[in-house]
Amino acid sequence: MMIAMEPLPYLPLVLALLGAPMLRSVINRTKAWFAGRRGPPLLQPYRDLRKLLSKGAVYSRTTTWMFRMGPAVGLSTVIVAALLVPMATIAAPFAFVGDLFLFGYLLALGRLFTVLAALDTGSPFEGMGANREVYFSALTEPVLLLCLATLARQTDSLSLSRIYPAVGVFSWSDATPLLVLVAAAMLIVFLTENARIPVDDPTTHLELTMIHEVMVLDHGGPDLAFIEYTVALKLWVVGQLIVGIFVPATQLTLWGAMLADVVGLFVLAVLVGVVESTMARLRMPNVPQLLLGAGALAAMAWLLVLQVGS
Amino acid sequence: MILLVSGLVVMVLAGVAALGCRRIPRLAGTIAVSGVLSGSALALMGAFGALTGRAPARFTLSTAIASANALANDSGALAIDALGAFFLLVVLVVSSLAAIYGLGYLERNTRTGASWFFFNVLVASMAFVVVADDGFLFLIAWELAALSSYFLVVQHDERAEVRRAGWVYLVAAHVGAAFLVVFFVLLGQHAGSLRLVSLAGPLSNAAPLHVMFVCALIGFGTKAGLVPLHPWLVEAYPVAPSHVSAVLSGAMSKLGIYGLARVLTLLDPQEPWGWTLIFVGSSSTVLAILLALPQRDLKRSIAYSSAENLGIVAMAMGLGVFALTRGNQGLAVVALAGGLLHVANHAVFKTLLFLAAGALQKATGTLDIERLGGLLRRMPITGAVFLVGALAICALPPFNGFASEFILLVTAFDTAISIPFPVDLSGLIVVLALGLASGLALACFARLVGIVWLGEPRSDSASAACEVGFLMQAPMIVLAIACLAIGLGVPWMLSGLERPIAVLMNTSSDMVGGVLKRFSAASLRTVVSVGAVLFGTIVALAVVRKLMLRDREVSQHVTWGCGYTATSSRIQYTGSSFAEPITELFAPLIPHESRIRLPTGTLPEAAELEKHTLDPCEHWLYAPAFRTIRSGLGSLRWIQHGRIRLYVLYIIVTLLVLLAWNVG
Amino acid sequence: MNTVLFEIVLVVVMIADIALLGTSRIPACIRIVAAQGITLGLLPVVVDHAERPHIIALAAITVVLRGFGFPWLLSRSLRMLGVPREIHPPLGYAMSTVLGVVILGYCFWLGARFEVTGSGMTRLVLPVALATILIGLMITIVRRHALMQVIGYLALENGIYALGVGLSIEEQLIVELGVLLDVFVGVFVMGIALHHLHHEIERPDVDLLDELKH
Amino acid sequence: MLTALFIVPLVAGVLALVVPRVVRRVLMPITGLVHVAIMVWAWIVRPPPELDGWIALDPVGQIFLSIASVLFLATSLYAAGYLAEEDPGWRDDIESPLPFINAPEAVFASCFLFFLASMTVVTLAQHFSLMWIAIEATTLATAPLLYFHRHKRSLEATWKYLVLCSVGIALALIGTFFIAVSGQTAGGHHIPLLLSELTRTGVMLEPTWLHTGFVFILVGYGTKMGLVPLHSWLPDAHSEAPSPVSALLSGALLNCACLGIWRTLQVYASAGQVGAARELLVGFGVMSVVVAAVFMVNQRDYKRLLAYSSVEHMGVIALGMGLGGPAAFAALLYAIHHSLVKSALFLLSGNILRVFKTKSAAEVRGALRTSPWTGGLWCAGMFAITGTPPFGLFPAKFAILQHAFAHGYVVIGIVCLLFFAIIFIGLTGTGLAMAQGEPPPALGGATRPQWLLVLPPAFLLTLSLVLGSYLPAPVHEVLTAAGATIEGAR
Repeated sequence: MMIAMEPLPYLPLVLALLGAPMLRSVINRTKAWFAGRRGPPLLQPYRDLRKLLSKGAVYSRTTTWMFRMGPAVGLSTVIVAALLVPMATIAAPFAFVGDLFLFGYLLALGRLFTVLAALDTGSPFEGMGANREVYFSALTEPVLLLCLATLARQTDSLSLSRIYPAVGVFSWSDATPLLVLVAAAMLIVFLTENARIPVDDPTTHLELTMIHEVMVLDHGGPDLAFIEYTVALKLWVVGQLIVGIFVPATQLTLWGAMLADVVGLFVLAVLVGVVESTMARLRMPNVPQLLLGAGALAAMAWLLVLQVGS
Repeated sequence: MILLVSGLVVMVLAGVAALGCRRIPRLAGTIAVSGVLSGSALALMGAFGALTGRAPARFTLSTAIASANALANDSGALAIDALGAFFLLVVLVVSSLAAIYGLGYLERNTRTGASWFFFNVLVASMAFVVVADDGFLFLIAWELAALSSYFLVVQHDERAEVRRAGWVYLVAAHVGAAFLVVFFVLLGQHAGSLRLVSLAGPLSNAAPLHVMFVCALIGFGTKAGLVPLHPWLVEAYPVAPSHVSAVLSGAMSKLGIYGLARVLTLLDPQEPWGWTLIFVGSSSTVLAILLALPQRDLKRSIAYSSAENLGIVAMAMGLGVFALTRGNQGLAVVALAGGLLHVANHAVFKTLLFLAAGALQKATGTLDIERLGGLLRRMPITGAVFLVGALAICALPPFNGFASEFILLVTAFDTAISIPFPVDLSGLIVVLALGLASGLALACFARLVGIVWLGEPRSDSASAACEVGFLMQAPMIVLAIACLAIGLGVPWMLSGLERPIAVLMNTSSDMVGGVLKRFSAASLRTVVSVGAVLFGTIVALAVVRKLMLRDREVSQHVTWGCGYTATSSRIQYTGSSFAEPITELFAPLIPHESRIRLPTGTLPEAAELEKHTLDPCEHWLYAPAFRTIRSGLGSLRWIQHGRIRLYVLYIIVTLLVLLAWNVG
Repeated sequence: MNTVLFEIVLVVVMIADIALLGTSRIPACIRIVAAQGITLGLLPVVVDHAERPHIIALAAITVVLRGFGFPWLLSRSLRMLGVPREIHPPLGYAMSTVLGVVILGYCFWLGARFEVTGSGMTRLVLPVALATILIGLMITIVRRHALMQVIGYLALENGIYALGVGLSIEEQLIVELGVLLDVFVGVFVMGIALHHLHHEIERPDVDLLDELKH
Repeated sequence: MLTALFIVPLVAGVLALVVPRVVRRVLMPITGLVHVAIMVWAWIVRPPPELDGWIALDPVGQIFLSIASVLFLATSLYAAGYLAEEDPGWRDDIESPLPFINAPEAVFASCFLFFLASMTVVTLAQHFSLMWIAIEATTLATAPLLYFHRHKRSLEATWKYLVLCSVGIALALIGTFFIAVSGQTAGGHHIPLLLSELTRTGVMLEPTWLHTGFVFILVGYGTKMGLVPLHSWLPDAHSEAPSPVSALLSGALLNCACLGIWRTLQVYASAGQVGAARELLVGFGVMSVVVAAVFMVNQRDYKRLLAYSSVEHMGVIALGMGLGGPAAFAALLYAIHHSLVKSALFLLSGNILRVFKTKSAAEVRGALRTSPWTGGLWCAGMFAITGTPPFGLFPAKFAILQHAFAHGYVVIGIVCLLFFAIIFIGLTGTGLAMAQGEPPPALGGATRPQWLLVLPPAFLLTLSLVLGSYLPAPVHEVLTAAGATIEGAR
């Protein structure tokens, strides 16, 4: 498999770049609906981004180039990661054996730079956030790999662009329990990666209880815009990995499948909103338990795959 | 081959010369380093042929050693093939760079003559290990390397912890060598000769293959620092001068892998070995990085991560063994390629990290991360290269660490998919171990970079630090560039590994080359282009950001403290608290001793909590074992009670028993 | 050779062994060893018909040394040391005697395993000589007095002498010379050491010499 | 000319009693030099037997003679320096409150020379009785040497040495008798106790007598050699003797006793009965290694540490002899290197004792700083004695282990390796700590080396290093020939 040269494979990227902030609006609207409020307008995230991008910046005297690099690297990694994820039956622009690992490690790279930027400020709160971030992600990474390994084994393939269309084929007839387990585990990974309840609460106001938000306390202006956009894009990209499991892409037409994918993403956003409205954030010491639970689900899925295979 | 040998001789002679002019430290250093450099150049020229594929060369030293060892029939022979040449390259490149660095590092030391002498002997003997064709010579070179490095480790023997560390190292090296002695004895007995390189073929199944393998694994694994054989390493690496730590970790630990690789060519791989390697490798990987996390000593933390990386190599070899025993040659090629590539990568980034840590130590006088901080401002170059090293060791794209871990992950997935139960489980184990380890490595190095280089200085010595000299910078910069270059040039690197792997698998290099080429085409080339795209995106975004901020107001302020403005450096998050939650989660695996003094009374005094993480293997395995041996031996001490009458009784009883046994 | 005389000599030696084990007073022990020595001095004459003059000469020297020389030396040392008897022997006299008998039994058992051909040997030589040797050694073990150690050693030498003469080894001269040298070294050097010991420890008890251990 | 080998030191020994002090101190090294010269000459011309064949130079004897000769030269040089440093009058003892005085220097010098004479005879003797007498004479010559420092501990050591070695030597005499009898019973005619005769007619020897003789000789000479459990005197004597004497005792005297057993083994081998003897030697060897290890871990006295190490090495030599074949060759090689290294270490321990005034290893720190030469050589010696390459004990040890495994003594090989490791830990743990660290402040800075006290051990260690990597062909030949003597061809 090689690098795609025709325009079609880049379409999902364009969709992602354009539609990602909308996911956050959907989540916010859902939560507002549960709270009985009307919520911000759907285009509010775009407005926020524009506003931030047009501002100047204030930097801490403690910080170095590391702090300034953080948001740019974080955004780049998610954009490049988006280039690896297929949509519907469209293979990703970069599709090759093992691209799923590159996907995971790209997210890790972005995370490291966010963490380092946070530590660069010397602030105790940001240090704490950084600490929690690396702690929880150390536990999610093997879960994500295990989930993908299960799918890979099931589809005998080592590329996201092959796995996902194939998942659509066999999916729900012969491997329902397996897919449910994988999807559940991946949902937890998704929530953790994107710093959502029950792992993290993006809307809290108490620094001591934050993870992601506290890390970016000192950023402002275009840097903060990059970060906000990164968050949105990450929701979209990682969300696709879950939605892809449910969309039987090969049974639909190309455009139908694309549509289903996008709709699926918004359903996922609504689901996130529902979860955030009905659940409380876990206590920090309980988070690892949740993640290990996800690991257990993934392991079960793996064992099922083995059972089938042998 | 003559070139190679003369290169090594030059090295040793330069060492002797350095010892001779020890009264003029600067001259001694210059002589020794130029000896290492010119010797390495000569030796690599000699080895070049082997790496590029001409027939293995042989060279017989002399019959002198042959006669010292009564039985080995071809003692004293040196030979080099592609596998040896690969390791020779790693050893000599690392050592040369470390030597240049050492020249700057030891600048103000006075007692450098002996230090340089041992350094040169160490480098030469490591090279001898790799080119020894005769097991006996191998052992001699092996022990010589251990011995010379011991003297380097204890260079600052006025400190008690250095003496202790050195001794632990010595004991570990000796015990490891004892297992190798058993291995070679059995090899000699069953193969009829001690040839390592120019052997006739793998040993038949009549030999006690499993016993031999276990002996070799323990012996070589000790040098590599695989868990549970690692405790010496975390003692010795930190206390050694940093250029020596770099050589120990970057070059010497690889000799353990070299040994294991040789063993796989000498003995027919068996499936249980795959399990052993996977098990040892995965537990090394996870446990070592877990232990690296809470360390306060920067070099100790890096040392633990050395054990982690060698564990990764062991897992790669384990997968290779599985693929070989199942006859899946293609998979074996890729697994071993991943392993060898990781050997080279680890040599590059671990050397880099140790050198940078040494620069830090020289600039600040401490390695305690709780006393460092804010150094990126003060030592921009060293900080940047340390960051590169950290990125590489966390296996983040597009650096070299990612390349090898990527290959390994693909192999593991492939194993899990294509090889039937129960071997496919091994693939899963590798995936899980690598996943967990890379997450933990990220945490570990985020902590090291963040606490040491970023934020505000935590002590006066840290705030007074300034950048080190060019002699120390240059090798680090070279290594940092190598991290990126290997990461982006992986497909071409792999084609260089073709012949070493062919030797390792005892097959033709065409087959290996074909497999590697297909693998490169299927994924590695694309990985590289993604890396390039990533690089481009980052640059583009940075430029965009710069352009946007160009005409706007950019101001400086103190860090936002949530309203608290009187911040000081003491308020920062500490390294210990950064590590605490994770170590707490894995508490059953990590023993610790804590001392707590709670506030009591109406006017409580200051409360105190002290917590030390201990090494589980040391704490639960070696310490009790040594205690048992010690007390067991101690309980026999009454034998020598000082009573002469009973001494006579010993003689009589011996006599009577022997008479009765002999005559009756 | 006169077998009856030969055996009588051996029996006397044997009795002396047991007596040595059962005696507490050191002067008496000295006398017993002396008597044993004199008896043994007769052995070459009994065995060899006294045809060769140097044998007679050696026998005479043996008698003089073992019967009178060494006992005199030992008595002198004893006077110097000043403690004429064994105090608290590690093994009581009764038990020592029993032990002596056990050793004799062992030696007879052992002796029976050897094929005795050659000239001039009775079946008694080997067991009795061995028993004397072992009992001499036993005395160094079950007695604490420094002088008793020397006496034990002397008994050991008596046993060796008996063995050497009784087995009538070809190079008889060597045997005699060897045994003499041995006994000389033992008694003289030990005597000198005893002399120094007297200055270093308060009583001649070898168990006080236990500073060097482990 | 062979006779001169022991006449020269004998005469010199007598002379030492009468000449003035200055001459006496020079006399010892000169005698050593002459002795080495004759020894080298003997390597070149291979002199014929003398005194009716009672004295001859065969390969085994030649090896042990060379060891003794070289060691004597080194230790006599050292002794000259040592005596010059010794305080002649009453002085305070380091371990007890009582003061002590040295024995007269004349006695020391002449006994030292007599010691060489007697050892030379041991190595040359072809007749069992002569060899026995010579070994006895070594005891006689060494007892006054042990009691050079006249304090209670050295007296105790001397007493134990005397009693135990006398018992041992007496047992060896009995063994010699038994061997004589075994030759006597063979068809009515006597086989003389000459080695050549006995090995020629070995098959005619009566087995029961021979076996018993061997047991007695093994226990007897084994006591002198220091095999466990007969070794009890050895740590005391070696640690309490003056350092040059310890060096010679450990390096040369133990070998002489070993030679006694070797000779008997030769007879045994020619009788084709060597099997049982081998088992005994292997057993003693392993026991020695094990028990020595017990005392080398946590040993507080560094001279005792070295002494126990001698017990261990004698055990290894016994093991090698017991295994036979190439292991016998290795055992001889091992004996050579052990002698060189151990003597060097004892000499160095004398230097350390002189500087630090204590035998407690825990109180010695920073020898590398107070006396760099002694400290450096001490470290090198520690590694040499534990069989670390490139020193010569390593190949020998390797070969012995190789044969232990090859001959099915797998368990024994493993036990040995385990205890070698324990010994390594005990020895280096104590020994290296003495060289490293900061010296006690009372000692002040580095002192200028006293060359007479540093060069001899340096020479011995260098010799071991050189022989470890390069064994000249003639030596190899002689070693091979010597190793073959206990092969038991028939």
